[in-house]
Amino acid sequence: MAGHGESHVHPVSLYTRTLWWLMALLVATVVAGYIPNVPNWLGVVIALTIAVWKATIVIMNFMHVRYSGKLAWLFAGAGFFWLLIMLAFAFADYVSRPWEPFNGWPE
Amino acid sequence: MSVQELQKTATLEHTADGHHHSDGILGEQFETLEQQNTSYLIGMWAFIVQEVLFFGAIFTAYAIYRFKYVLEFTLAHHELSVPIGTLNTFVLLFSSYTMARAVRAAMQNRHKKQAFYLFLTFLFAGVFMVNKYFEYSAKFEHHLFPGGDYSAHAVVEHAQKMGELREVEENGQKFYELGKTRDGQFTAFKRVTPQEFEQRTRLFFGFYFVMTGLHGLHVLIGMIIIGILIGRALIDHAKNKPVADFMPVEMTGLYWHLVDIVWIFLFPLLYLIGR
Amino acid sequence: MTTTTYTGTDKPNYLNWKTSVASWLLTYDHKRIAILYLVSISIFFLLGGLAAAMIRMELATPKGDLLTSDVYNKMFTTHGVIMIFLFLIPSIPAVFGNFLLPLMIGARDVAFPRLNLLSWYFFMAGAACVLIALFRGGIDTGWTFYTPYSSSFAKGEVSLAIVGVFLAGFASIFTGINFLVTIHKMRAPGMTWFRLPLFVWAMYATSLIQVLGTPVVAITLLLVAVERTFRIGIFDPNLGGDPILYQHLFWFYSHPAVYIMILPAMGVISEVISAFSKRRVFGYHFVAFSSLAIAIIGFLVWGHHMFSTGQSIYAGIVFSFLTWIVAIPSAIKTFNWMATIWKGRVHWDTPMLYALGFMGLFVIGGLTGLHLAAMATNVHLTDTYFIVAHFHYVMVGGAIMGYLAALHFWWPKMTGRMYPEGWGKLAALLVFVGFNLTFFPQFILGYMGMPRRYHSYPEEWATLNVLSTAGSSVLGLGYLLPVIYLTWSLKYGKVVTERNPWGARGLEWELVDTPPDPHNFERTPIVTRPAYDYNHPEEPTGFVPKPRPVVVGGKDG
Amino acid sequence: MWNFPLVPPTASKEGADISLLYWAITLLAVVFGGIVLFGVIYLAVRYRADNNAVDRSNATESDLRVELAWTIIPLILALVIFGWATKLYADIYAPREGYYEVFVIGKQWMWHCQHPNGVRENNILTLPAGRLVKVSLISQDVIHAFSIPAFRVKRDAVPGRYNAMYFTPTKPGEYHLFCTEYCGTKHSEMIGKVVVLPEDEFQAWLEKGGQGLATATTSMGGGAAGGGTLTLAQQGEQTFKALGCNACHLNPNSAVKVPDITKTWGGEIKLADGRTVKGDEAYIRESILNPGAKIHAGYQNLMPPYQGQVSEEQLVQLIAYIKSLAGDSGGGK
Ligand code: HEA
Ligand code: HEA
Ligand code: HEC
Ligand code: CUA
Ligand SMILES: [Cu+2]
Repeated sequence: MAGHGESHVHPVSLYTRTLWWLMALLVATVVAGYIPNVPNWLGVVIALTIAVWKATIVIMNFMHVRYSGKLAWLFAGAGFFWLLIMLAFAFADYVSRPWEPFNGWPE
Repeated sequence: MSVQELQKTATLEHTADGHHHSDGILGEQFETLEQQNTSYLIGMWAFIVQEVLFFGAIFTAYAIYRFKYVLEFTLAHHELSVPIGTLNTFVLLFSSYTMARAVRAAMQNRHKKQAFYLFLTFLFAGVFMVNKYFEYSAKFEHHLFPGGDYSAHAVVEHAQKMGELREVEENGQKFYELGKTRDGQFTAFKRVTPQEFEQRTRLFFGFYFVMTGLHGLHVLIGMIIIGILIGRALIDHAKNKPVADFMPVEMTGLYWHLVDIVWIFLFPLLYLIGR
Repeated sequence: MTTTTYTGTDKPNYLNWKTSVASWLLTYDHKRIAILYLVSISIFFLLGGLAAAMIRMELATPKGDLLTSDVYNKMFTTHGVIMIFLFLIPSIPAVFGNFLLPLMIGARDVAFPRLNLLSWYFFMAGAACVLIALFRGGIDTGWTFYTPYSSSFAKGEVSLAIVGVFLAGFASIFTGINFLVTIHKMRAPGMTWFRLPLFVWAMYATSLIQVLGTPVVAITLLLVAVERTFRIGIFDPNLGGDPILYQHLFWFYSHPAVYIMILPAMGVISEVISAFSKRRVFGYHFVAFSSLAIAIIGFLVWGHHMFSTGQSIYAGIVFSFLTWIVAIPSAIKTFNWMATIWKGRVHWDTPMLYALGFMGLFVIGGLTGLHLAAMATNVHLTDTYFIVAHFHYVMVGGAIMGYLAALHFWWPKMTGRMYPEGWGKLAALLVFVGFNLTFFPQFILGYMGMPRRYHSYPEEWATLNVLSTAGSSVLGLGYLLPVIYLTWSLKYGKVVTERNPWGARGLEWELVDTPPDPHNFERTPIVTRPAYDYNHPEEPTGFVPKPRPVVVGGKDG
Repeated sequence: MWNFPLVPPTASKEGADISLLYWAITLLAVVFGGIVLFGVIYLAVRYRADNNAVDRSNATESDLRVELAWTIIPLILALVIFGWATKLYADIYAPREGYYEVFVIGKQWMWHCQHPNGVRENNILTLPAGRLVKVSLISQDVIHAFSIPAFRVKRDAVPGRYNAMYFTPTKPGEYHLFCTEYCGTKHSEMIGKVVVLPEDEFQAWLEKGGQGLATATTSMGGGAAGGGTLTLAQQGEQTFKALGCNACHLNPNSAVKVPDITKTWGGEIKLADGRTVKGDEAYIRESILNPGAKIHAGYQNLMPPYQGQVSEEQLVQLIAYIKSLAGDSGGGK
């Protein structure tokens, strides 16, 4: 953030490259969704991995976090980190509750 | 730092940005444009943090139910159209790109180019909303909106056709078996009453409408802001303004990318998994 | 004092330089917005207090004779919702945070003045929704809105009240965002992080919670409203949902929210104790970091509200453990405040009385929190009057004592008038005595098992309840007094023209007029000293004002 | 005037343990509260501004050693009590064996209690002294909480699933019973009493079918007991037949291959997906309401779900019956 300021203009190629990546990942995620006989949990893992990947490059390149100061990193990270905390602690209850009727994953 | 040094840097900052003041860009509470711009950026990021947790809470709830009712949700997933979803993702990703280009043009003070890219972004957002409109209407038509006349009928019918649901009757009681047909052989994973099935798919569509609805609202708000920015860019162009404040565009850009990111997660979680 | 004290009623200040109603309602000035908030939350406090008076009156006798049970249920819901969402959460942050933050760090305003005004409008819109919901029959869900009662059973305008809380929540988020950025980016040259007054540190920690926590409760409550309308079933087991999930999401915010209430008060106490002991706060760094520690660890303990719900025992153990850990930073603060008084020059003025009261009462509240943090005792005490006593000790005995300390301490700065000291001391005494009389018996009642949210109770508990009710009228009087004499002082109080009537340290006392100039500082100060530099009385000010940059355009558009 | 209680009666084994912990924490609070309260007053008086007779030299403004001291001492105390409290909690609330089990169903606004031998009581719960009791709780509508202050225990009754609590009443007598989770209009009237009888009187009471004593409606809103001659398990057997479960289960001629439900309770059940679960109340309840949720390995998912067709009361009976098949007449296994 500090130093060379926000008015730093990035080359168009950065954006085009990012766009192509996003498109490629979009295709990948749709295709992955149609692969037959993928166990349900694996499908979720694949889909989420690709989604995280896409989100990361949007944040890094379109939102310029890669080129920004520490503070932007901190804020960008904080939101997702806190979300993880919420997910982790809430799930901690659900998965360790022996009496909770959970159907689990088929196959 | 000594007092003298501090005073020196302070006056330096002051003169360095002197010319900006005449443009009226610098807010009264700020000392320098650099300070103002980074403030706005950090402020926008703080807002984004807020948004992440706002959506995050529903994502958490959704994750827990999707885990709990995986089969029912899977069948309900099938009612969402992947082509429309893919198209919308495509449109939104592309709009993120045009938005980034608009921000770039704004930084270069190329007002016309900026207006052009903003207009493209607006257009894509419009396409997204029109798609959403058709998608929503279809759901309403099939009584898949969890209001008064909700019915899982469409889900059941579809799933039966796909060979993933079987209606069985025993002791005069109807129920559904959820499973898969492979090589003409139906294997049941789970058996539910129609009433349960209705509830759980309804839960799915509840999530679907709440999540996409809130997201759609964000798109709509974004469109309004982008519309205003287009107007401002055109005025700047007409006035031949050499330097304009690019922060509004930059911040709208950040917001728009966030809306995109939310969709990046919604799309697989609602449309894709469970195919 | 070095520079001239050309303050006075003749010189324009932020209060009198414009006087039209529009100049108040459309102001971007952080100081005026603080006053707007002050007036609004004072009204809500009285409303909430009125509901409390009804509660206590009903509980004066064991039988439910004064109010019907429905009306009683609406009363404590009204009381809780108003006190929490419309009074205590905005109280110190929105009033004193707004007023003081820019002054303390040497800025001309907060980073986003327009967002600041918008925040007040959101707050008022939210308050309007809540009040309309109350006038149209009221709601009886408790301030916690537990499902499935709130989502599927409760009648009345629950959804409207939820929308109100939602809007007030966003007001709080906007304040948080504004303060975060203000503290990061608006500090005057030389105002390093470790020269910040501890109130600013406390506000920073508070803002973190506001931004990270509030959106979660906003959306969760919205889901309850959606569920009421469309019967989606997210929280209703009859529709396939899980009511415990609601509690997770609710407390993810609402536990940290109790630190939104106490951290600012702790910040105030650091200021007041230091100013009235004429001594730098002992262990500055520890006090500063303990605020952050409370804010962060405070997010990991929410499950301690759910020990008896059938939450997994393993999750319960983790939550209980972290609850014990989060008590430690509060201990650090308490002992450092004591060490600040040690070898100080203590002045027994009203703000200091409230600060001392805070220490006594907060510690009792906090220590009884430990009974609740221990799982085995929690289960016996949960949902009894022990909880009611615990949280009134921390919220009323802690947070409101801090609020009153702040109100008296900065009153001359805000208004240019001094409150009457004798009345101030009397009110502080009444509040302290009335408070203990009201809420101490509730610990005993709670241990005996008297359930909360009960509008009738067994005979044998009558005496203690009468005591509590009697105490609450003393307490009510204690609160009524400041309302009267502070209002009175606006017209008749001693005029204060000197910048620093308390001889305190801090930019707001040493460099800002009383009442402040619309633009706060004559020139942007340069800070060369740590906060609370009481050790060098021969050097009156540690700040060198630097020339103010030329500014085009005025304030308030 | 001064004749009012300040502490609740302590009438259970667990209650005594919890009281001890309670007073230990209170002692901690009194010590630390005392230090702070008197410390503050002492310091503020001693160092008042106009007192020049005190030594104010060497007034340090920070000291790492004292900071560490007042961080670490409370921390150690905190950890000790955390350990104690957690151990105690786990001992009380983790599943225990060898109990006398009662089922309690909460609904707006009454408590419905069922004994293993079929005796039912409303808003009164009669228990034997000296025996470990397990209360299995569920709600029909909103969340309630079953609280007996004299025993220092409580638990939420949550709709849709069972919660359990354990305690050992020690002293015969009558004690308050409250609903402590806010549940609507008559939350404060959802009260009753727990009657603890000496073991022999309790047996006599049970054999009489719970009559006599429990009919005494109290000012606290007691209700009539009844239920007659059938035990809970026997009622379950009738329900079992009435619902047609015996078409498949316990029927040697069944067309459907079914698991041996006499081995379900307390057993380790291998599921079709490879997991193993314990045959507890939750499993049985789920197996009846939604059998497809967990399929016993080696069997087909052919059992119809009974969701919406059996009431909570019938479920309680069925569970008692299936337990009795495994040789458990309500005391754990
Ligand atoms: C300002 C608000 C505030 C504050 C600051 C606190 C502070 C604390 N609270 Fe409280 N709490 C509430 C407001 C607050 N609480 C409210 C509103 C509820 C009820 C909500 C409802 O259900 O309606 C509640 C309920 C509540 C519960 C749930 C009870 C239940 O419903 O079952 C618990 C359980 O752990 C708890 C614990 C604590 C603890 C451990 C602290 C700690 O942070 C306290 C730390 C302070 C100290 C410990 C004192 C100073 C230290 C010393 C003097 C040194 C000695 C210390 C040690 C040896 C460790 N609180
Ligand atoms: C900031 C928070 C706050 C504050 C300041 C207070 C202040 C008070 N509260 Fe609080 N209270 C809560 C937050 C707060 N409360 C919450 C969150 C709950 C839980 C709600 C729920 O269960 O959902 C609760 C519940 C609660 C209960 C339990 C109700 C129940 O469970 O059935 C009781 C009972 O005594 C009570 C009493 C009081 C009293 C006597 C005051 C006093 O301090 C108030 C004193 C103020 C005044 C009296 C007003 C000013 C004076 C006048 C207008 C003059 C006229 C009045 C007289 C002369 C009497 N409150
Ligand atoms: C149509 C036949 C049929 C009927 C009627 C039926 N069941 Fe079942 N039951 C089964 C089959 C098959 C299984 C094993 C598959 C499974 O685990 O779901 C089973 C499993 C169970 C189990 C789990 C046993 C274990 O060890 O896994 C319980 C408990 C049970 N049934 C109770 C009942 C009760 C109570 C009723 C009546 C209310 C009932 N059943 C009616 C066929 C039936
Ligand atoms: Cu049932 Cu409260
Ligand atoms: Cu808490």
